[in-house]
Amino acid sequence: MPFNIYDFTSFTQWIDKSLYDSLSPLWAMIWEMTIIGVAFLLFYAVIGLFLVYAERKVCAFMQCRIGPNRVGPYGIIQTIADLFKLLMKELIPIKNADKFLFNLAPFIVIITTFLAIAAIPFAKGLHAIDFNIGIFYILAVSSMSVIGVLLAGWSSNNKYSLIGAMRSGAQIVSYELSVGLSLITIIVLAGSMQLSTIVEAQADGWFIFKGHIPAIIAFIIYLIAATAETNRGPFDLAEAESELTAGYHTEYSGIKFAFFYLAEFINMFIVASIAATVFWGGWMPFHIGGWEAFNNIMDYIPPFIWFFGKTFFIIFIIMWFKWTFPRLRIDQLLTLEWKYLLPINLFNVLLMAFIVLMGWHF
Amino acid sequence: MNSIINYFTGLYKGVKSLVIGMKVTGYYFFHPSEIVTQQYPENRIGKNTRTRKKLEMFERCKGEVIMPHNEKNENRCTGCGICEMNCPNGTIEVISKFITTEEGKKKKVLDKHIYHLGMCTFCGLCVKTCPSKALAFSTHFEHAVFNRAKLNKVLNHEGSTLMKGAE
Amino acid sequence: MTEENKNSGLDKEEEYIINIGPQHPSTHGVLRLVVSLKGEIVKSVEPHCGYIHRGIEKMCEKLTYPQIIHLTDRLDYLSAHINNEAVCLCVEKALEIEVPERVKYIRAILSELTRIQSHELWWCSFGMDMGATTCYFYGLRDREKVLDIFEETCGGRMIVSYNTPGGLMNDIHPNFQKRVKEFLKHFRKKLPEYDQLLTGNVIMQERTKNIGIISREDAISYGVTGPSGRGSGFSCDVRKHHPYGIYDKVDFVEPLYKTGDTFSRYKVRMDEMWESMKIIEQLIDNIPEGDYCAKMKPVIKLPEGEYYQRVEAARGELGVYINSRGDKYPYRLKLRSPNLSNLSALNVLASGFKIADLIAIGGSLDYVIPDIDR
Amino acid sequence: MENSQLKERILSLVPEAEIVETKQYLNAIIPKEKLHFLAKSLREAEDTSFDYLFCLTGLDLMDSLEVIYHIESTKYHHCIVLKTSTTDRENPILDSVTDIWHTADYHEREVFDFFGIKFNNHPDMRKLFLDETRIEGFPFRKDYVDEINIVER
Repeated sequence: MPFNIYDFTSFTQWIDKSLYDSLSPLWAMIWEMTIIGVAFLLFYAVIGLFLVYAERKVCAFMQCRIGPNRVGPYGIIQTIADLFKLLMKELIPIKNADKFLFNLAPFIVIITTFLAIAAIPFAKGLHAIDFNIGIFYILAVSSMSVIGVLLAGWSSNNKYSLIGAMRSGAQIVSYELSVGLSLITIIVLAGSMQLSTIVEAQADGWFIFKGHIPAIIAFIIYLIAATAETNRGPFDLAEAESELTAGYHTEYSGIKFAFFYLAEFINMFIVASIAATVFWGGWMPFHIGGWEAFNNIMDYIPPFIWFFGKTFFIIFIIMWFKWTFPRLRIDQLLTLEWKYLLPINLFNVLLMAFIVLMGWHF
Repeated sequence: MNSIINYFTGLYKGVKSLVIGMKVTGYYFFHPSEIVTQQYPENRIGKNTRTRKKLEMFERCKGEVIMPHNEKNENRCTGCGICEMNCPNGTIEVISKFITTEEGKKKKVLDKHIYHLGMCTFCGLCVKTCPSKALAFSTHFEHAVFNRAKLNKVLNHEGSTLMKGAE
Repeated sequence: MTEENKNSGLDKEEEYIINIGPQHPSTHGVLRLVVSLKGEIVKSVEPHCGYIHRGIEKMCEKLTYPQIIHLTDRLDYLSAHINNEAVCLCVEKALEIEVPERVKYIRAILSELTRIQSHELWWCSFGMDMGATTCYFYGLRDREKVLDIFEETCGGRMIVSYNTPGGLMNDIHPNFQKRVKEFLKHFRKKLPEYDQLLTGNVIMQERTKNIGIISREDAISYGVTGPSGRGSGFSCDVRKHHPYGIYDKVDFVEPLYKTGDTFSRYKVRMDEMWESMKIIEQLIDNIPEGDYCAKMKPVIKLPEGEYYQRVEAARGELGVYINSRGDKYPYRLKLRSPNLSNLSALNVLASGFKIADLIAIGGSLDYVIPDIDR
Repeated sequence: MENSQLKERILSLVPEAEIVETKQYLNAIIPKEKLHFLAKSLREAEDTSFDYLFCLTGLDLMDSLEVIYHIESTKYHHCIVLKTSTTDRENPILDSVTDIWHTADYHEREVFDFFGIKFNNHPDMRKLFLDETRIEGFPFRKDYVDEINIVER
C-alpha cells in the first residue's frame, strides 16, 4: 500500500528509540523536547513569514494592487526585511506601565500558540504529542491567549489598550462557546477526541461529507467563531485600527510587537489547521468510500501537501473575510454569538446526535 | 411566529449580502488584469513594470515654473516685475539692471529671475499675467532635495539675452 | 486631569475620558475629540479645533482677488474647484459682469466632477472607518480617473486653481469631453459595485441604521447642510434654492431622506454621485463655443459694499462674504465653511452611542479639517 | 415675504432699526440691546420663521466691532441680514443668539477668538481655534500687530 511511503510513525519512533537506547531516560526526554522545540521554532519562523507575505499579497490582489514587489522577485524577501526591521527597533519603555506584566504579556500570547500547535498532526505520525483528549486540550490552551491580551491592555497604562483588551475578553469568552460546540458536533460523529483517531476515521470520506448538513453548518459556525477567536477582521475589535489606533498592542514596539503580530498569524494557522483536521480530514487524502483505484491515486499525493493545502485554503477564506467586510460593533458581535451562532449550534449538536443515532451519516 | 420568520429572513438576507460582497473582492482577486498600480520609478522608462506603461505627464501639469530659452540662449523676459507683483507668496524675485544700449540709451533688462520653488503654491498667476509670455510650467515634478537652498532657482540661464521682438 | 477638562465639566468620577486625535487614524486630519465614555458608550464629545488654523481670512485681506483664489483651494481641498468658483462668483456679482455661457458650462461640469471625486474619497474613508479597508482602494482607483481629467485640463490634481474672476485660467483641453465621457461610462459600471461591497452589507447596515440621529429641526438649527443635512430631510441644496451658474437650467433631483441617521447620510451621498453624473451628461455635449474668460481689467477693484455668495460645496453650503472698501484688496473676507457647522452637531449626534458609532458618525459627516480651521 | 414687508416688520418690532437695502439682501442695523429680541421674534413668528442662520461674521470697522447675521427661512427661502455693533473695543459684549440658533455656538466662539467680542448667555465662551497661552490679542482686528508672523509687503 503506497500509504506507507508517507508514514512518519516509523521515522519518529526510530528517533525516539535511538535516543532512549543511547541516553538515560531523563536526558533522552530533554533531547527530544529540544529537537521538537527547535523544529517548531523553525516552523514558526517559516510559517509566520509565509503567512505575512501571503496576507499582503492576497489583500493586494483583492484591492487591485500588486503588493510587496521591491525586495526580491515578487517581493518574497519583503517579510524577512520586515523581520529584521522589527528586531532592530527600539523597545520603548512606557512610563507608569506595569513593567513585569507589560513584558510578560507577549510571551503568554506566543506560548499559548506553542502549546496549541503541539497537538496538531501534520502527517501520519508527525505530531509532537497525541492526546486522547486532543481537541479538548487545544480548546483549553488556545483560549489562554486572551490572558496575554488582557494583561497587555491592562499593563500598558493606555486607555485605548484597556478598551481593546476588555473587548477582546468579552469576545473570546463568547466565541469560545461556539468553537467548542461546533467541534463537539464532529466529536459526536467521530466518537473520539483524539486527533489521530479523528483523522483515521476520515479515511473513507471527510467528516464534512460524511456528516453532511450538520457538519456543514458546524463548519461555517466554526469558521466564523475561529475568525473571532483569532481577533481578525471583521472581528478585530480588540485592535480596531480606526477606533482604538491599535487596541491592546498600541504601546508595544520592536520584537514585543512582533510577538503579537506573529501570534496572530500562528493562531490563524492553528485554527485553520484544526478546521482542516476535524472537518476536512487533516492529512488524509481525498477518499471516496469504495473507489479503490481513485483512492490509491490520491494516496500518492503526500499527506503534508493535503494538510497544508487544506489549511491554506481555509486561511485564504479567513483572509477573504477580513478584506471584504466592515468591522462589527461590540454589541453586534455579542448579538451574533448569543442570538444566532449559539442557538443554531445547540440545535446542530442535537441534529448531529440524532443523525448519528439513526445512522443517517455516510 | 412573525418574529421567527423575521429571524430567519434576516439571517438569510444577511448571509446573502455577505456573499455578494465577497463576490466583488473575489472577482478582483481572480482578475489580476484589473490591477491599477503603477510602479514608480520603473514606469518612467516603461520597463520592469507589470503594465509596461510609460509614465507620461499631462502637458498642462504644473510641475514647476521655468523660463524657456531658445538655442541662442535668449529668453523673453523683459524684467518688468509683473510676475513678482502677482505672486501671492513672494515666490518670485525679479532683479533687473540698467545697461546702456548701442544707441547710448539706458535700458532696464533682467539680471536675475529668482524663483523659490519651496514657497510656490502653483496658482499659475505668474504664467498667466506675464505680458511677454516669458514664463511657462514644466511637467518636471521630482523636486525632492536634501537642502532647502537648492529649491531657490535662477530661471534665466547664465549670460542669456532678451529675444528680439519679445517686448 | 487637566485644567481644561475641569472647565468643560468632564471631570465626573465615573467618566472615562479619551482623546481621539489630534493624531488618530479616523479623524481625517488634525482634529481632537475629547470623548467622555461610560464603558463603550459615549457620554459627550467635545471637538477641539485649530490645529491647522492658518488665518486664511486674515491673509486674504492682504491679497488681490485673483490671488485669493489659490488660497481657497486649501480650505476644503476635496472640493477645491467649488471653493474657487464661490469666490469668483462673488467677485463677478460685485463687478456685475456676466461670464460667457461656455464658462458656466465648464464650471458646472468641473464642479460636479469635483463633487463626485469628493464623495468617492468620502466613500473610501467611510469604509475605512467602518473597518472595510478594501473600499479605500476601490474608491481611490476611480477617483484617480477624475483627477486625471483635472490634471489634463487644469494642471493640478487636487489643488486646481482653475477659476479666475471672470472665467477660467485657460480653455479646456481638447481631450476633455472625451475623457469625461469615458469616466462616466467607467463609473456607471463601478458605482453599483460600491453598493454590493458596502451598502448592502448587513454589518454596515446594522452599524449605521438608527445610529447618530439628528432631526430636521436640529439639523437646521445647527446649520448642518449638504448631504448631512439632506439626510435629515433638510432641503438645503443651494443649487436648487438659490441657483447660480447654469444650475437653473439643468435637471436634477435633490436626494432627501427623512430619518437623519448615519445610513441616510450615506445614501444621500451615494445618490448625489448618480445625480452629478446626470448633470454632467446633460452638459458635456452642449458646451457652447465662445471665450473662456470675460474681459477683465488687469487690476480688479470691487465697488464699495458687501457681497455674499452661497454655493453648494461637496460637504454643504459654502458662503463667501466680501466687504469691500473700493480697494483691490477686500476689507474683510469671511468664509462660511460647511464643516464647522456640521461638526458642531457632533455632540448631539454621537451622545449615547458607542465609540464605534462615533467613528462612523464622524465618517458620515465627512469633515475636512482644513475647512473647519481655515 | 417680500423685502418691503420684512422691512415693515422689522421697523414695527424695533423702531430704531436702520434699514439699508442692497442689491442682494435687506440689511437691518439693530442696536445691540434689541438684537436678541428681534432675532427671537423673527425666528418664532409664523410668517417670517427665520430658522436657519447660515453665516455669522465678525467685522472690525476700526471705530466699532460689528457682527453680521445672515439668516434665512427654510420655509419661504427669504433672507435678511442683521447687523449689530459695539463701540467698546476694550471689553465688547453682545448678546448671544445660541438659544435661537444652535449653530451660533461655534460661530460666536470663532468671533470671540478673532475679534474678542464676548457674548452674553453663551453656554461655553472659550476660544475655538487659537491657543490662549500662545496668542495674545485678537488677530483679526485691524490694529493687531504681530511682527514675527505678519510680513508686510
